[in-house]
Formats: sequence, structure tokens, C-alpha cells
Amino acid sequence: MSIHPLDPIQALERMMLIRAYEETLIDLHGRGRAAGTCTSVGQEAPAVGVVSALTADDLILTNHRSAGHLLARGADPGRMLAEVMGKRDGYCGGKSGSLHISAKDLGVVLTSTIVGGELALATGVGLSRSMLNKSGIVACFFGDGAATEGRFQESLNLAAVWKLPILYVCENNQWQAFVHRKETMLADSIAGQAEALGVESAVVDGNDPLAMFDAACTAIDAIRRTGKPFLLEAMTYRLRGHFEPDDQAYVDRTELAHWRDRDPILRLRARLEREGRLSVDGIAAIESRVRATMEAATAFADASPYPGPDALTTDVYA
Amino acid sequence: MSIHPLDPIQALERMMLIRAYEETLIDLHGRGRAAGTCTSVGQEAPAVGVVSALTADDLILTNHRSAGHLLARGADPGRMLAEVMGKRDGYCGGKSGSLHISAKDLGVVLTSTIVGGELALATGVGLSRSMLNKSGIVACFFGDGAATEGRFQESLNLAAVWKLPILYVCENNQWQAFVHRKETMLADSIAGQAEALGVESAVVDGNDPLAMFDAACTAIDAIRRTGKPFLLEAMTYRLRGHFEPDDQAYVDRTELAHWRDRDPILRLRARLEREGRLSVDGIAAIESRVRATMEAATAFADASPYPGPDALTTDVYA
Amino acid sequence: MTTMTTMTVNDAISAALAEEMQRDPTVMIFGEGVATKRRDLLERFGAARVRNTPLAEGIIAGTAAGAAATGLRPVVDLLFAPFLCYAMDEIVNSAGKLRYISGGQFSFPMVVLAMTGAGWGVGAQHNHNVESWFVHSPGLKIVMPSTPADFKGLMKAAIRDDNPVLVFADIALGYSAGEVPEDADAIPLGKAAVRRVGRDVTLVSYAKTVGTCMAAADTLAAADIDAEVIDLRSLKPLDEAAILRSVAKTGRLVVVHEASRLCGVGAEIAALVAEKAFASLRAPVLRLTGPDAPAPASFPLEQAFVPQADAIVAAVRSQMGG
Amino acid sequence: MTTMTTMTVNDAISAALAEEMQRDPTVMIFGEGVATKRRDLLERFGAARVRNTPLAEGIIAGTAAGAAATGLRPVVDLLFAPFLCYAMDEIVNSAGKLRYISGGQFSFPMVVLAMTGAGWGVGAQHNHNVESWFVHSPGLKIVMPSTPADFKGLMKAAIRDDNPVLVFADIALGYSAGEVPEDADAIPLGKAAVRRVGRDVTLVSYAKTVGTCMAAADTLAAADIDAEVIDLRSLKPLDEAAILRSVAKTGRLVVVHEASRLCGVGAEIAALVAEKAFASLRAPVLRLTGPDAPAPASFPLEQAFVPQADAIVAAVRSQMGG
Ligand SMILES: Cc1ncc(C[n+]2csc(CCOP(=O)(O)OP(=O)(O)O)c2C)c(N)n1
Ligand SMILES: Cc1ncc(C[n+]2csc(CCOP(=O)(O)OP(=O)(O)O)c2C)c(N)n1
Ligand SMILES: [Mg+2]
Ligand SMILES: [Mg+2]
Repeated sequence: MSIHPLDPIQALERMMLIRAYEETLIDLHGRGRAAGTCTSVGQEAPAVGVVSALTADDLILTNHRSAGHLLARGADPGRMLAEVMGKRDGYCGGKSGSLHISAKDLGVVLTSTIVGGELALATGVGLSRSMLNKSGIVACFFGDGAATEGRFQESLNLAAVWKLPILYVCENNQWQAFVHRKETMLADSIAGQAEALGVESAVVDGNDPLAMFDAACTAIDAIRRTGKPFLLEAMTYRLRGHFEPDDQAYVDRTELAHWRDRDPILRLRARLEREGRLSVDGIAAIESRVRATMEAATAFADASPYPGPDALTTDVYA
Repeated sequence: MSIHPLDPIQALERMMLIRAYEETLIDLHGRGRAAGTCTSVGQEAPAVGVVSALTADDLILTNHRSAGHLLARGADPGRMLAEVMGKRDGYCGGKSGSLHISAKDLGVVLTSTIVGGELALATGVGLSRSMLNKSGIVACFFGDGAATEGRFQESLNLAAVWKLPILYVCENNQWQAFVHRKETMLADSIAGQAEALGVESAVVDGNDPLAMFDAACTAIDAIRRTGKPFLLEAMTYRLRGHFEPDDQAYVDRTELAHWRDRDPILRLRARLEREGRLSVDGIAAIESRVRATMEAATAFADASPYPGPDALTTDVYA
Repeated sequence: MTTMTTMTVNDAISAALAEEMQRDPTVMIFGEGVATKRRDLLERFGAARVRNTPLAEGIIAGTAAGAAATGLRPVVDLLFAPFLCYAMDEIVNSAGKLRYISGGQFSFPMVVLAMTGAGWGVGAQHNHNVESWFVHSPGLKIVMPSTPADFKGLMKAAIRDDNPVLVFADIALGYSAGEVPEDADAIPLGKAAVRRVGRDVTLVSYAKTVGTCMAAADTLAAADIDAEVIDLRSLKPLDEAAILRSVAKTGRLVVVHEASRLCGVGAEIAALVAEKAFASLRAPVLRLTGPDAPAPASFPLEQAFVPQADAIVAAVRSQMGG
Repeated sequence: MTTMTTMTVNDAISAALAEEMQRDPTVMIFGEGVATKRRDLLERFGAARVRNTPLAEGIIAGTAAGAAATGLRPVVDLLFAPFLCYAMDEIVNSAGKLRYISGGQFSFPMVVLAMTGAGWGVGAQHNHNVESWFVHSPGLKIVMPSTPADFKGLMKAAIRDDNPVLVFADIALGYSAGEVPEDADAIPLGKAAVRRVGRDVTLVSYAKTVGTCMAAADTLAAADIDAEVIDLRSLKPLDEAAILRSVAKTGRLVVVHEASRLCGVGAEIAALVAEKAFASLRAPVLRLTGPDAPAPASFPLEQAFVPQADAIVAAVRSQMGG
């Protein structure tokens, strides 16, 4: 099943919506109205690039930094904000909060805040795809830190041996909470481990949504053709702290500056302007649409009631 | 610290002692006097080759198939048999049984029957070597099955990042209980994973104790020189069942026959005879020494009393 | 009238697996050596539904959870209870919690099978009765039967249940035989069985120590002490009504299990009765359990680890004030 | 006379770490972000003794166990209790059992630190009170203090103990301040503290709900009901004598904790009393605990998860027959 090419203007708008969503959350958190949350600021490209390459029957598993993946999949920012605020209209009725949002109707099976949980369950979702002869593949987003949990090896190895249709997407953002990636592994890339396990892989510029989209299309074609898993490693950077609040005092200033210059949104926008494909009015129009969307979303979430006390013990057992 | 070369005649005698020990156990088990045990029949070469390359202050961690490693280290077969039979004079007072024998005075820190336990603790033993400025290194024996547990990746990665003096020895015996290795991994060797994690490795003929000894000496020199871990992968074969009893009905006959022809003991013996270094009397002398040792060991274990009932709850807490 | 066949506990588990796989094509089983050891299932249902796995309990359980959330009903054999320690995250944090966390969007119909208990003499890394960990954890169900018929019926119910169910098999019972109804259907989870009706004291147990309680009851009967023996069968849901009904009648309770004492299932039952049957209690509630120690390998020590019939008799006599 | 300083629970833990690392060069600490978040310790004791690790709880705990068996006294910070699920094998099957399995040849002097409990609002994969799992497991000790002074003293004792000790920090208490003696030494493991002396009812608790019990006691006092409040501090060893002494006096027991009910520490205490203080019991033993559900993220639900003072008051009134 082929995907129409990714319109760079649309990609830009999606990335800007994700950024605006996170900035809304940061603001809400600052005003004590949202619990600690991990933002995807700086990592919008893998989300938009990869998710745009998926079809409706593909399934997604992701980690604690999942807002971009959800929004790129078309999730309602209002229901997402409501969930973060623990409101009844959140995707999980307020029981998840920001860190485990799943949305069955969008094919988002899991946001795991147990680092590695997404890797552990992805094989099962891939297994059900093949056992039930479903056409969909599974996209599993995880971080470079998750790649140091043994589940990474276990998941890729089982997917390789059982030929499971899984697109593994590692967002190598150089940080694992308060630890720099270089403190946790000798290699600069995890792709070598995938190769050693017999899983094909590609390392991609994780701050370029178009490059991510193309790489994802190629990988997904290979998965559909061979039935085998594939690993995409997106080289990107966590521009904000691990969670809110985090002053990033432990982050090397030059490294941060280097990556700020490569902000995926500014980069794509500059390129499109340079190529004369994005006018001042064009960008203004996008900005106002995004602003309107987030204002409506915030209003919706604010208006949503908290779940009633009975919700404390519902949904525990079938 | 250098090791005098390994005398092939001594190597042969040690391997024959290990084989005789296992055959004694099989016999005891057959007569209902020892609980289920995993024998090392066919895997005597890595034990004798690697352990002979260790010095007195090196430490050993191993897995459920540890009789060879213990005997090569000079363990008393009488105390080992007593442990298997749950007797008071066993290395662990009968509390371990066959599957977890440790011997502090021999530097054998752990026999883990949790597959992967030896990999999980080895890094800590390596850490204490470097923190306490001990000259010894750590030898960690594990199987190809253990290499499919995530702890394998976690252990090698931490050892690489922290530069821990660990000699990882994978006895790739082609089987993981009742599952053939090929059902559990795509590659024929796990060395590629070590390389991907930045751990140097070598694949060795695991049915040749002299080759194992030489490879171990080279690896240990590298570890002492660089402080970094090293992986040796011994290609060998489990000639008996997973544990006693096991009719091996699930084992391919040609594969088994192929490896029986490469029995490490018969091979070395034939070679030494061919080279005229082992006479008929010589082999007879070894055989009678081994027989005498095992007869004495069995008598010792038989004579040893069971622990008293109070032992049930001693040694739980310090 | 239903005809009976005699089969062992292991055969009862196999029969339940075969019947449920026959009944429902989404049921499958995998684990270390499963396809090798269950050749019959492999030949009957094929290599896709009966699989060997790499040696990695975490991904086995995680794969089961992911498959369960998206349309399959996996059964995983994790071999021995201590090995579940490698799969705790997948069982507790994922399978047990994600229905709730997702606000009920996803279900986790999966079964985790494991052996435990004294009998093989291979020590504490194969033998550790950890069932109470899972009773304490939300979203899970736990069964630990004592008869072939219950193993078959509860295994079938576990496979059909839409929640994650852990089935613990007491290794000492594996080859014990018993009658199983030919047309046995699922036995509902959460229902205890009264193995012996009595009026003087209630003995509550599960797994192999149910037999120990029956033996103690016979000895007590000879001394005109009439013990009621309750086999819990399911540890979660717990059949509180059956326990309270019996204690209301007898006024005396002894809980017996091999798992160690502190925060075990016996503690829960004693606490339940101390709250909800307080008025009918006529004697201290007693627990006979394994010690707070790892399981020893040495045969005589391993035997001593398990509560014995004479200790139960002595406990009851002390309650009867004799 | 000892001078007092006021410090938070988090500061008390840091102070204990610094003092023990100063006292004993074999003490070290590592974990995800430990060197980043504990800059003070890093600068004072160096990069060899204060380390960041890869994100892998299993190998962190296993490394601690291996190091403890061979001469070091590691402290590992596993961050949040649910993450211990990735380290269960190393904690339970290795650290907890290998002294016994080895016939006493090896010791495992290590400390595992983790936060848990309601208060942050981030849900069930960060908040799960699993302390009773470890109470049930042999070879481990568990502390869960409620005051800065106890955190400091028990943390020091945990580091000096030759057994593996788990220290659970109730996240809601992290920034709560209290007086800590300047020259505070280790507080022995296994000793409860009587926070309030009373004669009518015994309230037993630990961690944040000790404060809830104190509040309830004040309300009860206004109604001339005199509650004794016991803070367990250590969950294993459990100070059985302190509990039995109090219940022998009051004849009434209410156990309060945030962990869920089934097979929790409250079950153990209720069972203990139903056996050993049966004669003095004048009312049903009650437990007020978190529900058998994962921890919700939603603020009002998270608050509702934790036992409240008015519920304790109502429980006691029911015991007083009114
Ligand atoms: C099992 C587990 N351990 C630790 C944590 C705490 N934690 C949350 S996110 C995080 C860092 C994850 O790093 P990475 O996988 O690279 O993802 P990133 O945050 O960089 O996107 C840590 C340590 C957790 N949630 N789960
Ligand atoms: C964690 C764990 N899972 C499963 C087992 C059961 N088991 C014991 S040995 C074994 C096979 C181990 O294979 P490998 O690591 O290759 O060692 P080998 O037996 O071949 O020497 C298995 C599955 C175990 N002891 N521990
Ligand atoms: Mg990262
Ligand atoms: Mg093997």
C-alpha cells in the first residue's frame, strides 16, 4: 500500500502544532495545572516523518515522550490535554495522565512510561498482526536509553527470529533523563546491535521530517515485502529538560547551542522560505490555525470535569 | 602475571576426571540417589582450557553446568558429590544441591541456575576488583541461551562502559534445554553482539582444551593490559541431554553423531597417542587415578550425614 | 451421567490446552521448549500456534501482553515460579495495569503457567512460592489447584477469562492422578471447594497441602474432632464467602500453605476472618506455613520446609484447648 | 544534650549517604542519574564511588549484588518502586537467597533505594507500593520511614547491615521537614516507634499514613477516645513485640497503609494479632488500605486512593461500638 508524498508545508504545520501543544503544557505546568510531563521539543521530525508514512491499519507503541506521535497520528489535542490534567474526557478517562496515553481508535496501543515496555509489548502486537493476517505493521518508538535495557536485545531478537512486521524507531536524542548517552554506551549508534541480531537498519537525520519520511517509507516497504523487522535510528536532540521543571544545568551549553541551531521547525521553515515555497502570509496563517487549535483544546480540557470517585476502582478487571 | 603452558597430558587427565565425575552422577541419579542434574559431558575443554589460564586471585562465576569449572579449579569431587546429594559436607552444606555450588576458598563466587544470573553479578565482581585494586580478573561462564536473555547485553554494555576486568566465556553448545540454538537466534555466533557493544571477542574451537587455553591467555593478557572486558565464544556441543534423565529424542541424530566424533577427550587422547606422547600404560595410569579419585569421592559423599533440621532456617540472615 | 477418566495433573493441563485451542483459534502457547515438550499440540495445531522461544522470560511475557491487547489469547509457559522474576514488569506493570491505565480501552486475556513447590530437590532458584505477590498486585487473577479435575477446569476458565491469569502448578502434584469428567467444562474462577465437611474447625489450604489437611482431618476424626477442609483453588478472586461461612460454623481457623508466612495468602485469610468473622471466633487463628527461608535442596530439609499433618493436628488440638 | 537541625527527608537521606561514605570507603552509590543529581557526593567522594549507569535496573541491582558479595557496600537508587520489577531476579533470587544457598559463604550488604506512593500524579507505572512483596521474600530487610530523623538513622543502619535492605521513600514525604539530631547515629532496624501513647485503640501504620493516623488520633481525642499510634518504620524485621504490647493494652487494632489490601503488611499484622493477641482483642481487627487497583494519575482520584483520617475515625468508632 503506497503513501502519497509528504507535503513539506503540512509537515511544518504538524510540527508546529506539536511544539505549540508542548508549550501549552509547559505553561499549564508552570501554573500548577498539569503534573510533571516529558516534552518532545526538538523531536518533532521523527514523529511527523514516520507517522506520516503509516497507513490507517498500522499500529503504534511509544514511550513517555509520545505527544508528537499522538498528534502526528491525528489525536485530538483537547482530549490529550484533558488526559494530562486528569479529566474525564481524556483519552484514558484521566487514569493515565501524561505518561501512558493510548488511543485505540487511532491504533495507538501503548504509551509506556516503563522505559522498555513499548519494546516488550511490540513483539506481541507484531505477532497478532501476522497470526491474524492483518495487513498492518507495528511502529515502535523508543529512546536511546531504552536501547540500554535488555528488552531492546530481547525484542529485536524475537522479532528477527519470528519475522515480525515491526518498524523500530529509536529517537536517539543524546540524553537519558539526567545522563548523557555517551555515559551509557561506547558506540554512537545502536544500529550495530540491530545488525548483529540480523535486523536491517538505517541511521537518519532526526531533525529532518522529510528525510525521516523517506527512510520510513523505504523501511516499511521492506517490512511489507519481507515480513522482517527494521530499525530506524533518528539522530536528534532533546531541546528541553527531561521533564518539567528541569533547568538543564547539567547540559553542555555548546552542545545545546549546536542543536538549537538545528531546530527541526526553524530549519524546515527557513528552507521553505528560501525556496520561496512559504510566504510571510503562509506562515502567519499556519501560526494562527495552530493557535486557534490549542486555544480550543485548552478550553475543552478546562471545561472537562474530573472523573467521579467511583472511577477509582473501575476498569481494574474485565 | 604469566601462566606456565598447559601440559596436554594434565589437560587430558582433568577432562577425564570431569567426565568420570559426571558419569558417577548419572549413575547415582539412575539409582535415585541424586536429584536432577545438568552434566557438562562434551564441554570439558572450555572448562579445563580457560580455568587453567586463571591465577589464584581470579574469581569465577558460572551457570548450572558448572561441574567442569569447579573441578578444573581444583574443587574436591567428594564435597561436590556431597552437595549434590544434599549432605552436610557439601560445599554449601546441602542447601544448594547440584545447581548452585559456590566455593569461596576456590574463588568460585557463584553457580547461578537462574540463567543470566552469572552475567548480572559478574559486573559487580568486576567492579569490586577495580574499586578494591585487586589484581584478579573475573571469568564468567554462560551458555548460548543465556546470551538471549537481555542481561547479556546489559552486562557486556556495563562492563564495556565501566572498563571492568571480565573474561566472558560463552559455551555455545548449540542447545538451550530442549530448544536448538538456531530456533532462538539468526546468527551462528554471539560475538557480533559483543563487537557492537565495543567488547573485543574471539571464537574458538570449544572441543580443544589447548586452543581454549591459548585463546584464554591472550584474552586475559588483553584484559590485564587494557582493563577492558573480553568475550570468548567456545563452539562446542552438549553431548548428553539437558538434565538427567533426558532421552534426547528431539536431537538430530546426524548432528549428534557429528559432534560425538569430535568428543574433546577422545580427540586429545588420539592426538597424543598419534604423536607418541601418551602410552598405553600412561592412559591406564590416568584411568586408574581417576577411578580411585571418584571411588574415594563417592565413599566420602555417602558417609557424609544429612544436615540437621535446624539447618532449615540458618544462613538466611547475617 | 458423566463418565470419568483418570488422568494426572500434567495430562489435565495438556487436555485443557488442547480443548481450548480446538475451541478458539486465537488461543496459542509459547515458551522455552514448549514446542519440543508438547509435540502433540504442535502436530495438532501447527508451528504458528505452538512455539519455542528464545530464553528470555521478559519478552515472552511482554509478547503475550502485546498479543493479548490486540486480538490473541496467548498462554505462556514460564517453567518455574522464580523465573517470573524476569517477567515482573510485563506481568505487573503492563498486563496487570494497562486495562486500568487505558481507561478500559485494552484487555489482556493471557495465561501465565509456572511450576513451584517442594518435590524436585533442586533448590531455591527453581522452587519459590510467590503466588501472594500477584494476589497483592491489581488486575491479575491467580489459581493454584490441587486436583486434576480442577487443573483442567480452571485452566480452561483461565484461558477464556479476559484478564491475565497466573496458573501455578505445585510440582509435587504433577504426576498425581485423579478422576476428571469426560465432558468437563470450565470451572469458574474464584470458587473454593469444600473437600470435607466438618463442624469443629476450618482448615483452609491450596495446592499440595490440601492433601496434608485431609490427612490431618482423618487423624482428628479419630479423636472425635470434626474438621472442615476448604480447598481455595483460586487465590484471586478469593472465595471470601466460603471461608466466612465455614468459620461462622466452626469458630476455629487454621490456614495451611507451603509459601512462607509473612504477607502470604494465609495472612490475608486470617486478617479477613479477624475482621468479618470476629464474633464467631472461639480460638486464635493459626497459620502453618513454610519458614521465612529460601527452599533448600537437601531432601530432608526440603521435606521439613513443607507443613506436616501432625503439626496441623497439634495446632487444632491447641485451639480445642487440649 | 544533642543539638537539632531541621532538614527534609531528601536531605536526611543525602546526609546519611555522605556520612556513611565518609565513614567507610567501601560504600558507594550508583544508578540512573545518581552522579548528576548528587553532585555534592560526586565532588566529595569522586567519580569512582558515585556513578551514573546505563538505563538498566536489572544489571544495576545485579552489579550491586556481585559487588556486595566481594567486598563493597553498594547503594543503588532504582528511582521508583515499579522499576524494581526489572530487578526482581537480582534482588529476590540472588541477593535474597544466595547467602542461604551458599551455606553462608557469601554476604550481600547492599541497599536498594526507591520512591513510591501518591503525590506526584503521574500514575501507576511510577506509583505502586510493593513493599509487601519483599517482606514475603526471604533474606531481605525493608524499611519505610516517616520522619527525616528516621530516614537518616535507618538509612545509616541499612548501609551498615550485612543483609540486602530495601529503603522505600514515600514521595509525598520528600520535602517534609523535621528535626534531626546533629550527631544522629544509626537507628536499629526492626524497632517501631510509638508516636502517641493511648489506651483505647492501637493504630499501626508506616510512611505517609502515620501522619493520617496522628490526625485521626487528635479527632478521636476530642471525643475522649485515646488512640495509640505506632509507626512501624521497619517492615522486616517487624517489631511484633511493640504491636502485641500495644494491643494487649488497648484490645483494638486498626492497620493503615496506602499499599493495597490483599496480602499487604496490614494482613500480616492482623494475622499476627489474631494469633498472638487473640485473648485481648475486644473488636474486629480493621484494615484501611489503598484499593485493589493501580494508582490513578488524576489528582482527585490519586487523593482518594490514600486512606483518609475520617475513615480511620469512623473505623475506630465502629470498634468502640458506636
Ligand atoms: C524502567 C524505567 N526506568 C527508569 C525510568 C525513569 N526514566 C523515565 S524517562 C528516562 C530516560 C529515558 O531515556 P530514553 O529512553 O533515551 O528516552 P528519552 O527520555 O531520551 O526520550 C528515565 C530514566 C522509567 N520511567 N522506567
Ligand atoms: C531464567 C531461567 N529461565 C529458564 C531456566 C530453565 N533452564 C535451565 S538451563 C536452560 C537452558 C540454558 O541454555 P544455555 O544458556 O545455552 O546453557 P546450557 O544448558 O546449554 O549449558 C533453561 C531454559 C532457568 N534455569 N532460568
Ligand atoms: Mg534519549
Ligand atoms: Mg546452550
